[in-house]
Amino acid sequence: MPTGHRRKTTRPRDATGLQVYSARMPVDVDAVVISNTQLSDFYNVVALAAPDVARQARPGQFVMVKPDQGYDPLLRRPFSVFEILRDQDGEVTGLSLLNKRIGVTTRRLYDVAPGERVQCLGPLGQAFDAPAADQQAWMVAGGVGLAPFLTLAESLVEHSLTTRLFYGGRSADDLFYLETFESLGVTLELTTDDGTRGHHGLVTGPLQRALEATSPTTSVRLYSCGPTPMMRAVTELAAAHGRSTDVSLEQVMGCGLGGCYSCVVPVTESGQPTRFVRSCLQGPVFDGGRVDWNQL
Amino acid sequence: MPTGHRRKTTRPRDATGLQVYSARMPVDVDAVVISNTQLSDFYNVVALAAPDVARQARPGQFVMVKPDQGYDPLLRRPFSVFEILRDQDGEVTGLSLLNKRIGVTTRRLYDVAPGERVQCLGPLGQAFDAPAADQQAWMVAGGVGLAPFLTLAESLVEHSLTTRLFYGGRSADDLFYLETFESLGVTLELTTDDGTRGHHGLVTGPLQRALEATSPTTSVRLYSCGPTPMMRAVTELAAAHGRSTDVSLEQVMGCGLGGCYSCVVPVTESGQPTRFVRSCLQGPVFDGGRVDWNQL
Amino acid sequence: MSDLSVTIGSLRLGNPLIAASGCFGYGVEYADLVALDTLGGIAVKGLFLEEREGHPPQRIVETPSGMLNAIGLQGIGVRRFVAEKLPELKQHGAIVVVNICGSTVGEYAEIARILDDADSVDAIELNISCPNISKGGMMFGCSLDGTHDVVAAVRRVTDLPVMPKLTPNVTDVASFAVAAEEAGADAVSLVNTFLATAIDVETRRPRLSNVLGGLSGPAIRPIAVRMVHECRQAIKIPIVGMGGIMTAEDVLEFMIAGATAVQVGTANFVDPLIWDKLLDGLRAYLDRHDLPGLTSVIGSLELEERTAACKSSS
Amino acid sequence: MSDLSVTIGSLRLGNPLIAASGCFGYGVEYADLVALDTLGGIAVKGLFLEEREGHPPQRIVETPSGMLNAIGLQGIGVRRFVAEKLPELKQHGAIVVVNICGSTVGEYAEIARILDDADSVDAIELNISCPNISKGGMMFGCSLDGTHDVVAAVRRVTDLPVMPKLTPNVTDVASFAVAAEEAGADAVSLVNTFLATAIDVETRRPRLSNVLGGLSGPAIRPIAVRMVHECRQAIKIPIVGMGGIMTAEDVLEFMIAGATAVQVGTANFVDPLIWDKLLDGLRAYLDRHDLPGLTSVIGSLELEERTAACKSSS
Ligand SMILES: Cc1cc2nc3c(=O)[nH]c(=O)nc-3n(C[C@H](O)[C@H](O)[C@H](O)COP(=O)(O)OP(=O)(O)OC[C@H]3O[C@@H](n4cnc5c(N)ncnc54)[C@H](O)[C@@H]3O)c2cc1C
Ligand SMILES: Cc1cc2nc3c(=O)[nH]c(=O)nc-3n(C[C@H](O)[C@H](O)[C@H](O)COP(=O)(O)OP(=O)(O)OC[C@H]3O[C@@H](n4cnc5c(N)ncnc54)[C@H](O)[C@@H]3O)c2cc1C
Ligand SMILES: Cc1cc2nc3c(=O)[nH]c(=O)nc-3n(C[C@H](O)[C@H](O)[C@H](O)COP(=O)(O)O)c2cc1C
Ligand SMILES: Cc1cc2nc3c(=O)[nH]c(=O)nc-3n(C[C@H](O)[C@H](O)[C@H](O)COP(=O)(O)O)c2cc1C
Ligand code: FES
Ligand code: FES
Repeated sequence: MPTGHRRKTTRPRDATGLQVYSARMPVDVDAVVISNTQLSDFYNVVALAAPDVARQARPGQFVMVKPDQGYDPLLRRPFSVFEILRDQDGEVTGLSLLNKRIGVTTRRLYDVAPGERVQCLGPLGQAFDAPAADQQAWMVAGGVGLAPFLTLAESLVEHSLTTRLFYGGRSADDLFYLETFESLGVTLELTTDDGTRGHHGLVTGPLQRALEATSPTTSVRLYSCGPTPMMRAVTELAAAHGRSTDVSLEQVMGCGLGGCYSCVVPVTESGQPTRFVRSCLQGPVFDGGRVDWNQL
Repeated sequence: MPTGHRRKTTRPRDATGLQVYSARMPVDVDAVVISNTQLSDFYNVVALAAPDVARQARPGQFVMVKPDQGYDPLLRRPFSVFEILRDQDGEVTGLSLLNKRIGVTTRRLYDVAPGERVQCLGPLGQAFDAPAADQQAWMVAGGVGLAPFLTLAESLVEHSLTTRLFYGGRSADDLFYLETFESLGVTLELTTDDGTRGHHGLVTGPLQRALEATSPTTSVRLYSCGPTPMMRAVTELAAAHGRSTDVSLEQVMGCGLGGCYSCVVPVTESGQPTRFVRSCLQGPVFDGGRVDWNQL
Repeated sequence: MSDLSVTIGSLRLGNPLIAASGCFGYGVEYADLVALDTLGGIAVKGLFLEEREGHPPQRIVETPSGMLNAIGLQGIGVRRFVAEKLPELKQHGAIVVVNICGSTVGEYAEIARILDDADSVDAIELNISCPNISKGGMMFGCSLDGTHDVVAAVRRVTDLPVMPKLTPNVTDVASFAVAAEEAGADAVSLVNTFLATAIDVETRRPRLSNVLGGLSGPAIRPIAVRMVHECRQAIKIPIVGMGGIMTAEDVLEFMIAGATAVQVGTANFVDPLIWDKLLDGLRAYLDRHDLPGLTSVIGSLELEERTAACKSSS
Repeated sequence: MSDLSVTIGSLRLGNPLIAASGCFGYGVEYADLVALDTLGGIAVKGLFLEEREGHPPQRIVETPSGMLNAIGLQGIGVRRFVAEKLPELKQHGAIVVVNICGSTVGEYAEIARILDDADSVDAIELNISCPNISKGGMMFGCSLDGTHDVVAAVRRVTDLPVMPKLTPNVTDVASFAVAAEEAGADAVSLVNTFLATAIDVETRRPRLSNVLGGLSGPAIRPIAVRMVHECRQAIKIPIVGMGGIMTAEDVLEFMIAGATAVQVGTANFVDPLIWDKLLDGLRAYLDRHDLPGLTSVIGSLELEERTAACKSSS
């Protein structure tokens, strides 16, 4: 059984000797890997038995993960919460990560075997703001940027909002979980760099057409996650149509808790000089219009 | 398939493109773990698919092993070749290690799963000298010091010599492979620290009695491996009865190939001053009478 | 029972574990996760007199068993710290060590005066060793006179325990410890990070926006322990040791080498709940060795001359 | 095709990979395993004039991503080396860099004279930076005058390429590079190991018989790369860089920082068959970046001033 290290030794303990904690406090779990599903040569989904983390997580939040003991690699890595896992009775049993292999830790997670353990701290950071009741919600994902949108889609659909997913990948093999989104009632707009599925080209293509086709009186809220140039383009495109965009930024993070100041994002308020704010505390979700993209 | 990195790029290659190498040259194999048999809370046997190493290994030689990628832990660790593994047809398929969990790497090897890979370089070092045709062979093992003696016993029995194994452990649970040795025709003298099996006390007890009971005209060759104080005691006890002892020393080894000079053993020749000689090249097997035990 | 308390000058710490400066924010960030009063103390993020922007990202790079940082001392300035963070820290019962940095000797003194006036500060750590800023910081820490002058100037304006933090980027760290002691320091802390860099070979650009950064983490521990050992032999005032502490054994290694207390930095990023684990480990050690308290461990390294009888070699 | 050759003064190396001194024995130990003529060169184990016993075990300790060594320069002395090992090395076609160490300036010169007479030595590396011996070694390497004097004395007795090996245990390594250049060195190599120690907390004894040892391995790489970068800006003669090289990318990091060649030490313990892998990695890099040869990589670090528009902080 994964053991959740709870915060604060001074907190009261319940009869079982476990500490009682209030909701929405990050916990650190030595989580057992339930399964590892390799989706392609680069992508996989790792399911972790971390119910205490999963129960608290809201769409857009992240966890800090360390699959290996030892000091090389040393630091944890940030990952979006991809799915909340439940058993037949609907009880939360854990969460999954959508992992893209690009370096040491993501390679390790790509190869992780069921039964192994992954240290998992969370949930952390700010969630996406929910749209207003009368707003449409458009999600714009590039590659592994899909990760935060499955839980977001679920919560949007719960509130029965009109939701669309603009989703771009390298090729047809690089687009995942399409049926899952469709079964939630999400309208898909797919693009691939090589044209093997959906529109040929960048995800901003269909997005632009959709923005142009939508009446300015229809209220739309945009959410974007993917490569930085994509998020910038989405933000600028949306702004040109009078829409604002939540972006989920992928800054390098040393601690995830506000301790190291490594993860800063340059943010501008109207007229104010740029300030560096910590993405792990004030993000990873930012109003794209406030990000000083030239400094990022 | 494990790939054997062969020596010398200038060596000729055979038709398959693999390099041809002569016998008894160490090779480095990224060996697949065939099985991991946990014998107790501290001991296990790891079988490695490293036929190219195994085929060349002689009793007393060792391999340098690294189970983990990454730089922590950094260096390989030395292990005796415990068993040579063969298939039904008698073809060599690999080797096994008798592992005792005492630190980072041995803990990793204790937990290693079949299918994982372990880098394995060998065989290295000097083998035990074979006894003369008319000699009895007595092996004296303490704990994990049993490791080099299974292959030695096999080769002794091949030459149908009278062989005995004096073998001491903490308790009955700490004595392994007894039936294997017995089925080879080895006479066992067991001791345990707690008296739960065999003689109560140290392995030197029965050894002393056996030395006393053996006529000086019977030629006996002793082999010893275990904790340093034990090997010293065996050497001194044997010397008191006019016998010499091969000891297999466990110096810390950085490279196993003579490159680093970390593994030195203080050795004295009669009358000569002590010299530090490299255990990985001139050992790990030494004539116990030549070891300067005070300096070790 | 096992007594983990230690004393640095007039300051008594419940245990020797201090959160290292720059690795625990202003402390308040961790208040929900860690009971701040269970720590020996908290060295808050380095403060200048004024607010500072710091360096643009990328600010950290992971390296083998270590990390480079070039944060550039982004910070809210000492006055906002005193107004906004200090009260909350004290409310949590934290022992607060304020790490300060100046571009001039006068700036150090001015910050120290503000902290002295603030009343609830427990100690001042003088960051004369930050490798990430062009003016101040290591400029003083790499000069014996600079070290002496900063310590002496701060000493004149406050009775708070003053602890200069030494840089490891020098030939003879013990001479700097001596200079600090002579100038009136109550303790020295060491080490700050090692000046280092990393290059992205594909782009042939430095990985850090600031080009150079400071190396911390377990990679540097053996060097840091050596430096504590050297300083222990050179000075009488207490040493606060740090550099790569990850386990209770690492804490003990520094203490046996001569440190009275330690700071834990990078490890807190890897495991923010490390504190209880370290304390448990220290208690277990005292039990195992049948020691009444941690103070008996300080500087207990046994150096025994081993005579080498070997005369020739092979 | 991709040209891996590099030139250090009058010495042309087929590739930039030199086996680091003390990490490859006298080279002959590896002759069965590695084709010695495929290496750029071999820096043999440090030699004094006379045979030396070295320190008693324990001589090495593993540390996070690194290792400490205190071998104490056990060795056969220069004359036996010339008589017993050099012919075999040359027979294998090896480029031989002889690493030498002395207790006095005169001893360095005397060894150099013997090597000069030996005829088949390709270069001399002056170990003025060994942290493991009480006399000589780092004594010279930590003094600008000492560095200058040793180099100048050896320069007078030989025309062989002379390359002092600098210690990282100094405040300003570049000033030592300058001293070496001024004294007539053909190149400098850096870094030797970092003075460090490790303590067994259960026994409270040093883990090394010599108490102090030298830290090598990937742990130190970011510091070593920084030092190469600093020296590149201070001197014109070639730099041979080292410290923690484990992969072709690490080789390139040193070369981009300014090294003309590199040495590989600790990695050879981990993987004695590393050489072909490194060479393959270098060739792949040249192909990937469409470069004709490695020399274009040397010192190619792009330093671009990034302007920080941020004025305040949060
Ligand atoms: C809030 C947040 C959520 C994230 N969610 C996910 C997710 O759900 N799934 C997923 O696969 N990834 C996600 N990421 C990215 C993920 O954290 C990185 O891919 C991971 O840290 C890489 O670790 P590594 O050890 O594999 O790579 P390393 O070996 O550390 O690095 C490999 C290379 O990639 C570069 N690199 C590493 N991290 C980053 C980064 N964040 N930005 C730019 N370059 C980088 C390094 O500089 C290096 O060149 C998220 C990041 C953040 C900040
Ligand atoms: C030729 C030879 C053959 C060996 N054969 C076997 C074998 O068949 N099976 C087996 O289980 N072990 C064998 N050993 C011992 C084995 O190499 C060590 O147990 C192993 O290196 C420990 O690695 P670790 O990473 O687990 O321990 P570490 O984490 O490196 O060390 C743990 C603790 O043990 C100490 N230590 C480590 N190695 C030694 C050593 N060699 N001597 C004394 N103290 C040490 C360390 O100083 C430390 O305190 C052999 C050693 C040699 C030299
Ligand atoms: C991200 C980061 C920021 C740091 N900021 C400061 C600082 O503001 N002031 C200071 O004196 N030291 C600072 N340091 C140095 C640490 O306090 C500590 O001396 C160093 O990291 C070594 O300890 P460690 O290996 O436990 O991290 C910083 C270190 C890191 C990693
Ligand atoms: C076991 C060992 C022995 C060494 N002996 C010498 C030596 O004799 N002379 C020398 O100049 N450097 C010696 N060194 C230093 C190495 O040559 C090299 O400078 C250092 O290890 C850093 O490189 P690395 O990290 O690749 O090992 C030795 C290093 C090790 C690990
Ligand atoms: S990741 Fe450390 S402050 Fe944000
Ligand atoms: S282990 Fe390196 S010389 Fe023996």
